[in-house]
Amino acid sequence: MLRFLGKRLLQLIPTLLIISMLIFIVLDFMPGDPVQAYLGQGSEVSPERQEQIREQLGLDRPLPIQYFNWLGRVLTGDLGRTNIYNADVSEVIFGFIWNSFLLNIFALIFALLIAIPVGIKSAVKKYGLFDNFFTVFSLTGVSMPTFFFALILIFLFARNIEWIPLNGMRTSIMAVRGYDSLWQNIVDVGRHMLLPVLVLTMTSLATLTRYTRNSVIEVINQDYIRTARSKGLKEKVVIYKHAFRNALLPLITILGMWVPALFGGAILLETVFLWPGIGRVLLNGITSQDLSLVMATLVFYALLRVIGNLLADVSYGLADPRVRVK
Amino acid sequence: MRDKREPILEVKNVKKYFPVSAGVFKKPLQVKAVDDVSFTMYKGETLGLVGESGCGKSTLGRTIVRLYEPTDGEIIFKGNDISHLSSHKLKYLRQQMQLIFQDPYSSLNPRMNVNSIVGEAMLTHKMVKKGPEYEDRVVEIVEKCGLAAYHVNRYPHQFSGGQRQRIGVARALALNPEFIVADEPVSALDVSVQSQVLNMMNSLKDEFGLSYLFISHDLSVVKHISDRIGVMYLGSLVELTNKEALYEKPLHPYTKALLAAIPEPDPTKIKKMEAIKGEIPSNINTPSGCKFHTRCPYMKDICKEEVPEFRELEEDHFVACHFAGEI
Amino acid sequence: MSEANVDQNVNAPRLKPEGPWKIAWNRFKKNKIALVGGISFVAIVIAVIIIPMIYSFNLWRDVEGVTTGQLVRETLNVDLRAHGFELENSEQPPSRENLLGTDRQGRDVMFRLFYGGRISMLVGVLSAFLTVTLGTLVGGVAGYYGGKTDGFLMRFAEIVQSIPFLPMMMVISAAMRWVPSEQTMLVVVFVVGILSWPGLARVVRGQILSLREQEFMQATEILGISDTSRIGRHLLPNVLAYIIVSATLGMGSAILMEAGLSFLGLGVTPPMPSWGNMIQTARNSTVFLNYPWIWIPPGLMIMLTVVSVNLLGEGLRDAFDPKEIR
Amino acid sequence: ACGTDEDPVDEEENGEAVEGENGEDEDEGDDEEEAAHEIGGTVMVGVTEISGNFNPAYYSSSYDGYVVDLTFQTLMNRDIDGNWVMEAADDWEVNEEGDQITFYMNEDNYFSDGEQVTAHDVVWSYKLLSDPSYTGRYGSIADGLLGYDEYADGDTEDFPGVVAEDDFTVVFTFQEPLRTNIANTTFHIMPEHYYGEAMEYGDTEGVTELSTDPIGSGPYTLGDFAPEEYVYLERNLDYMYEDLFLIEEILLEATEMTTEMDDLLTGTVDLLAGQIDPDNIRDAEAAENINLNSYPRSGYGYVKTNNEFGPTAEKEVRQALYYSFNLEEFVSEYFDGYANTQYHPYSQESWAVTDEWVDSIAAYDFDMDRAKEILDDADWQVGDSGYREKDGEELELFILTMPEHDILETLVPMWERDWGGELDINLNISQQEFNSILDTIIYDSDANVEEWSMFFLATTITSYDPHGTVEGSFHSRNIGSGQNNTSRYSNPELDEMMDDAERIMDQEEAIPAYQEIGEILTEDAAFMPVYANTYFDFYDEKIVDFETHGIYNWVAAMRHARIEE
Amino acid sequence: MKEILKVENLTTHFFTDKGVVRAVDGNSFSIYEGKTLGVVGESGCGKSITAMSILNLIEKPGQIVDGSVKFLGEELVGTTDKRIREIRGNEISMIFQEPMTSLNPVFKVGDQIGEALILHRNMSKKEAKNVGIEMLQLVGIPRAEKVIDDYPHQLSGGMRQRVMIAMSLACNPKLLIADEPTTALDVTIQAQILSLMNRLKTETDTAIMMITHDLGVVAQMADHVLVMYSGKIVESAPVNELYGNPKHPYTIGLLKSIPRLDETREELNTIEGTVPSPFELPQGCYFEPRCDKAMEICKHKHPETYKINENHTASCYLYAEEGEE
Ligand SMILES: Nc1ncnc2c1ncn2[C@@H]1O[C@H](COP(=O)(O)OP(=O)(O)OP(=O)(O)O)[C@@H](O)[C@H]1O
Ligand SMILES: Nc1ncnc2c1ncn2[C@@H]1O[C@H](COP(=O)(O)OP(=O)(O)OP(=O)(O)O)[C@@H](O)[C@H]1O
Ligand SMILES: [Mg+2]
Ligand SMILES: [Mg+2]
Repeated sequence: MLRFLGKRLLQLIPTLLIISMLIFIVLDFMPGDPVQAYLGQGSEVSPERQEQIREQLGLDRPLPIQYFNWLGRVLTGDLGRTNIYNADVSEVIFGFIWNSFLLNIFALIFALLIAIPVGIKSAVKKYGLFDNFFTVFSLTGVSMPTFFFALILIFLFARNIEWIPLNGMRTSIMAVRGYDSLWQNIVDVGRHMLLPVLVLTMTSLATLTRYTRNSVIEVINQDYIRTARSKGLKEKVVIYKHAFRNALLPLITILGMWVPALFGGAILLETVFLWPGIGRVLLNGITSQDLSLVMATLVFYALLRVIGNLLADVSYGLADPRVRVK
Repeated sequence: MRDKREPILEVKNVKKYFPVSAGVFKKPLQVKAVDDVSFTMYKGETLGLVGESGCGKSTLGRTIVRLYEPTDGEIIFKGNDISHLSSHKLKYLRQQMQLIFQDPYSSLNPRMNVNSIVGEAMLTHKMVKKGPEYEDRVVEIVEKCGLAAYHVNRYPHQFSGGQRQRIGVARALALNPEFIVADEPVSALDVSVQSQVLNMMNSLKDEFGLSYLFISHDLSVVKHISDRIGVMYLGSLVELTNKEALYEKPLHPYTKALLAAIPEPDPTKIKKMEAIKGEIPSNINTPSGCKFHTRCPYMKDICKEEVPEFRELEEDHFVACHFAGEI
Repeated sequence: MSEANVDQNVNAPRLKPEGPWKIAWNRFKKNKIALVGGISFVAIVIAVIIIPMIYSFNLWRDVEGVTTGQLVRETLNVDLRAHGFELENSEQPPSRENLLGTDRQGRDVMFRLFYGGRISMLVGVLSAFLTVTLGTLVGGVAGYYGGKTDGFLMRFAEIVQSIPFLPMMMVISAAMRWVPSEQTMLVVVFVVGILSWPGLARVVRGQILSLREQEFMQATEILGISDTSRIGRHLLPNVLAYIIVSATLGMGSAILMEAGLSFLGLGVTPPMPSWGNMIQTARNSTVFLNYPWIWIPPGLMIMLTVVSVNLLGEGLRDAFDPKEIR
Repeated sequence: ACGTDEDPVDEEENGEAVEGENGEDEDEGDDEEEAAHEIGGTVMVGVTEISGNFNPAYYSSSYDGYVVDLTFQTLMNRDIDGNWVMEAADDWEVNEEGDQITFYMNEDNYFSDGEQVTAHDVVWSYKLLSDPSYTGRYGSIADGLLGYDEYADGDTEDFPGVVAEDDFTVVFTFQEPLRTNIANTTFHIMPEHYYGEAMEYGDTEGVTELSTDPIGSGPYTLGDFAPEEYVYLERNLDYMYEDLFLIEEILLEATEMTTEMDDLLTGTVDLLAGQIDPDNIRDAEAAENINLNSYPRSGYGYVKTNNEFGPTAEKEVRQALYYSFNLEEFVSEYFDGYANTQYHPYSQESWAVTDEWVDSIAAYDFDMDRAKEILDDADWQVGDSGYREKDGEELELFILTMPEHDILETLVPMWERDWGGELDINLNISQQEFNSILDTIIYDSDANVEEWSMFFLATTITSYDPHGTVEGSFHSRNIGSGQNNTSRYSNPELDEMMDDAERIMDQEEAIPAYQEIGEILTEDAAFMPVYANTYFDFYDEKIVDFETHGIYNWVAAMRHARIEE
Repeated sequence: MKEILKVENLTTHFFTDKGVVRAVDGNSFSIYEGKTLGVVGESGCGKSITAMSILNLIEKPGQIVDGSVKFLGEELVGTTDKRIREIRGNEISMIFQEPMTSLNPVFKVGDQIGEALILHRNMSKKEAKNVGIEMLQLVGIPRAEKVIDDYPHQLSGGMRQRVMIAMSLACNPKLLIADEPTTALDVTIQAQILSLMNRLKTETDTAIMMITHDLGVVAQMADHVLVMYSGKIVESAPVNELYGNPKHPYTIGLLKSIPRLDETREELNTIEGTVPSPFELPQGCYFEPRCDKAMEICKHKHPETYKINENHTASCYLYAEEGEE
């Protein structure tokens, strides 16, 4: 097991290297002058001074050198400094990641809690009313741009229901003055999470239900399900024990790719709902050309994806004795 | 009588190993699918090849038609060594040697009609030009194989398993080959259809002067169709002789076991059935010495150490067993 | 001769020689839901082509001294400016003249909706095309040649797949901002294309690998059939179904992606309308709350289109199900 | 919507600005009068960005600027009428030659960490700006000081430009006696003991990192900060003026454009500054508990032409374009009347701008016939191509525009209608991202001279002194890559006039000089200001005594604002 | 002889998009204690569906539309789910054709064997495991204590089929339905499994329903044989009689068409044509189009089942006079 993990982790290195290199190259194509971006729009800094700054920031070197400098720093744990937040990139990223996690974890939990039973039920009663309803539901779900859904919700709730905040993560003034109790804190954040989590859950739900359904259907036709039935097991046991354990396997793989995708998809929602998450950091970084920030954020997303896949592989290995790793 | 027979194919010490990866840092292992097989086939005969699943029958057949390049050894077809022909020269060989496949479902391209399936190769080899002559030729072959002329415009899914197998035979025959490897052509068919195909193959053999290498795991079928029969075990040929001798006087203990295991369709002859214990060992780490020693009821010490020679014990009766004839 | 014909016909049972494509089509025709998807998709395509033309025709018809030739030319070649730019007529609610009202520049929303539809659909089609081309090429080469080529290409595909999708799209789009507005559409196409191909490449490769295992592919080798014919006549037609399905479904997701990017201001940029950037106008509280006719219709159109495309795709997938034509 | 001229709010604001009185004593008098008020209340301000660089020497976004302005002090400040009022300084004087300014600082002034504010802190702050390793954007504040070049190049650690004569007396010495020097003495005072800790001569890296815990002597201290969410400022109890900045808590909250009006109307925020959207304005006006401040923008949207290359190098062409540019239509339709046209380069709040002058200068009122006539006279005739030609050259304009720009989306069709359709000019409109436009016209302008004819941008002017506005944009020494004379306007006569005008120490005396400069630029059609729109601050009626204008923003207005529940 | 199972007029249809498939078409037969009933027939003739109908394992779109299945006198068709579950795996158990896919890959062999024991015999997990080991030993698996903790993929096909048998025998069923238990196995392994089943039959007195398409296997194993064609039983006879004196033309053709070890024939007899598609069944006797003894009546009306003698029946008009029923 450890060796397997070690090997997989080793394999991640070239992937991450190449991805970071690609990102670096792409960022170099960004129009505009990074020094100007660094100084901020409309600054009146003399050209000579700008050259000095360029030198100080190492931007005068050829691209490969810049990349290796960056890499060298990253390896020592220094992700550089961001200009817009004027802080260490790592600090900024870690500050925001948790907010994104908060949103995504809840969405994921809710989505799974709903998707799995619904998916199973749809699969068992294939083409029934229930199944058809959720087929239409998930079809609409995957066809609806998340941000549009979010906007529609805001549109409906704006000025109508007061206790549902339209954006932000908490009531600032309460946060500033300190919550009376943890409970109050939770309620406040919970209220703010209502809409974004709803949107995220709905969109993930659509896909996950479909996946669960299809993978259960696939499994239900297997011979060993017939075997289980012929033993006299209750249908519930057949489905939830025998079928679901097997249907879980493809689901694990999907989740490994899904979680990172969820994070990526949440960028749009974080923008619409003003959720202080990593996606907004990225967007801010892009608009203000804060290269080290963008670079680090992207690498974070890539890492998430790669680790997601790794975790999927590992849990797949744990769940499926056929590929079980020792 | 032996000298009158004209050899068409000689297989000399052919080996076919497949590398299988064992892990990144480990030495790659080898599947010894075919391990040192030698025999000769004569013109106009049908040589049956039997053995249990995974013993290398298909691999041997495919190596002979040069779908695989042998790892070692020689394949001499009509006096020419074809074991390492370049792909260009192989094209010429293709006209003379053909293969019939086991699975009537996956062996036909579902998106082509019979006309193309049967005729395509004739065009590739420029045997005919597209036109009426070509159409006629396809119809002719198809009819020979027991299908009707109106079948040529149909697609494989519109046929039953037996009919599909006929299409497969027609495809092979279209190139007018002399030698055909039939890799379990009837295993996937129902009994009532199986006999149809076997009969057809037999009659075509006479009509076209074909030689068959007929692979099967069903001893009854092999016995029916073959002149001589080879028995394979774990990549090697353990016994080879004409069918009468094989059934009446098998020399190798494995052959005996095999014969004993066949349930005969005759309730008056109830067999004891359990002839040998155990299962075929892995063909990656093959047993030392005689490969059959792990299951052989007559096993002696020498069997563990020494590989028995594949020798002609009696006229036309080859066997690889230290104690052949004694047991 | 005629006798022979008659004879054959008598012998020939009812079974007509139906090719696999024909079968797929018959199956598709029977699938009501898919048919609805297909029809509504075609209707949308026709609408986005025709409706702007009607506008153009109406506009030019009233112009004095327009010759018939000119009228036809201008009708066919819709000019983005044909929407009637009337400042004094801005932000009008839906009315008889402007069925969906006007936007801030006094342009007819309906016209822009369908003209923008052209862009969005085109983005979808072209991205799907690019994705499919790349995916098929890479997957095909990897699957067909196998060995080192396969290893290398699949590793590469894996890396591209590990690239965080939306974030990277955002960055690339941002990096390509120097492209003039009329062509930003192509940027989106490019970005979606170069990031989405690995999924298809893997499928195509898997298909080809499994096809190569199929005995009919080995038969072609035994028959000495040339490489080109093996690929063109035996392999491709058998993966084509997957490719068509994946192109269809890919189109749906490309439309969604265009919308997302444009919403963030990183996709198609105004004045060139697209459904995405039309929704973006909702990021102004006036438009959002007071002029919903500007931003809700494009959202609905996206949904309608993507639902249609997905229905179509799923219908095609079922229709092409190889189990049926074996 | 109604015409600009009739807008009553506008008139009033302008009037006040002119009527304002001078003198520092005034302020104190006011304060005494209002001393009855107590510190208290909370204001929640909606902003669209909260990033978190609160270091006066390094921040770059205007939102960070709010926090810096509220947490740091300067030696002196402008009041709403543009007059100097004392902050950290008690008094100041300028020497005879006009190249030296001395400040006498208040001796009872403390930073929020309890340390005293001294002259050394001021000196240190300027040394930071002048340090060879300084990478911030405020270097130009110090670059007129004596010895700046040597110090900034790392030649010497001696900086005679700013010296602490004793603990509470600081002397600024400038290279030249210029009127504009005074404005450069008002950089935020940063505590040396805090920021200086992290710095050595030639190594300012440590200072850049001190950005989220600002320590200053301003009226507020940073209470809490959550990036992308809010900044919370609390009244600094040690702030030297107890009777100013009476609002106890200021909370800057992130808002999203989609919902900011909703936030205001539901009371999630109390103040939205700098609004321009006519619909929002109507909504706010209709709301019961919302008050509005409105004022003309200090700054304008403008079109600049390439005065060095192409047809626009020709004055007649520029004038013709100007005459055929229907500014009135645009302003009244696009801004629903919440904007003005303007035919001079200055801020409407600048002291150089007087009503009589504005009325007197030439206006390019829309006149298509006139435009055609000018072109005809200048020999630009409609040729075979259907476009105007001269000497075989087509009258072709390469216009740089930006995507997603509401205003351009309205302007471009107008140009196409009037310049393209009526004047028969071949318009080549290309869209580029904001940054690439800046590349073309500023950062890499020398290489791109021949790539463009005109572009549209907007500017905000934060200074009462008109000099910076015209010098940067029209002095020929500022032509070149990275420089601000983007229209590449070169007029030696005008250069000289500007240099002379900067040396006039007295504002009143300088007025005619700048008015003349403005007139020349307008006559030359050196560029085309398009609109100067009206800005609105929407705020909850609980905020009283809240007065703002173009240069005196809501932050400055906090000085006198109070909460009345 | 005790009649364990009595099946009468069992009819199972599949209602598909293309039409109704009469997978089992009104069949009747009985199974007796300690005896083996062999069921032969070509692919798709309804052998498996018959078996599954007995245990009510038919799923949509299939449905038992008629007939009765009496297990020790108790009607199983239409009984409650609960009751049928009590019978499944307990009193009637089943082995399937594909040992490779019939075991759940994610559970240990022991757990899968034990499941039925825990369910039907109320054993604890530990007891179930011990019984499991015993059962594995019974079916001749060496090192049963170890194998009990293996996953199916760690076993070879023959071993898996043994596990399946162990599993089905765990609760001591009165009837064991074996649906082609050896088709996927090699001859030598098949021989092992068949002899195992024979041994178990004699040891436990279990009745066996042995489904196969291999006439050899039936001959070796069965006491009584049913021959099925296109969903119908066409002939039913004791094994010796069937092989010695086949009556139905299909049975006759079938027996003649198989190559045999003990005789050499130049040419095999064939039954021309192919099995009719379930959607285009002939109006009369389903075998009529392939039958060389077909009469006019065969085209129009499906034959009744005619008695040849006490235990031997055939559905063919050739025997219409001989028997009545
Ligand atoms: N391409 C290959 N790569 C690796 N191993 C292979 C390959 N082809 C065959 N083998 C292995 O070689 C051995 C012999 O296979 P082969 O297909 O020749 O057996 P067979 O006798 O035809 O069996 P069957 O009766 O199942 O068709 C098997 O163990 C198989 O796993
Ligand atoms: N789920 C289903 N839907 C439709 N038809 C079905 C279904 N399952 C079985 N059938 C049909 O029922 C008939 C009998 O099938 P069954 O599985 O009993 O055949 P079998 O005799 O067991 O064949 P084999 O020897 O191939 O196992 C076949 O014609 C088959 O097509
Ligand atoms: Mg084989
Ligand atoms: Mg079956």
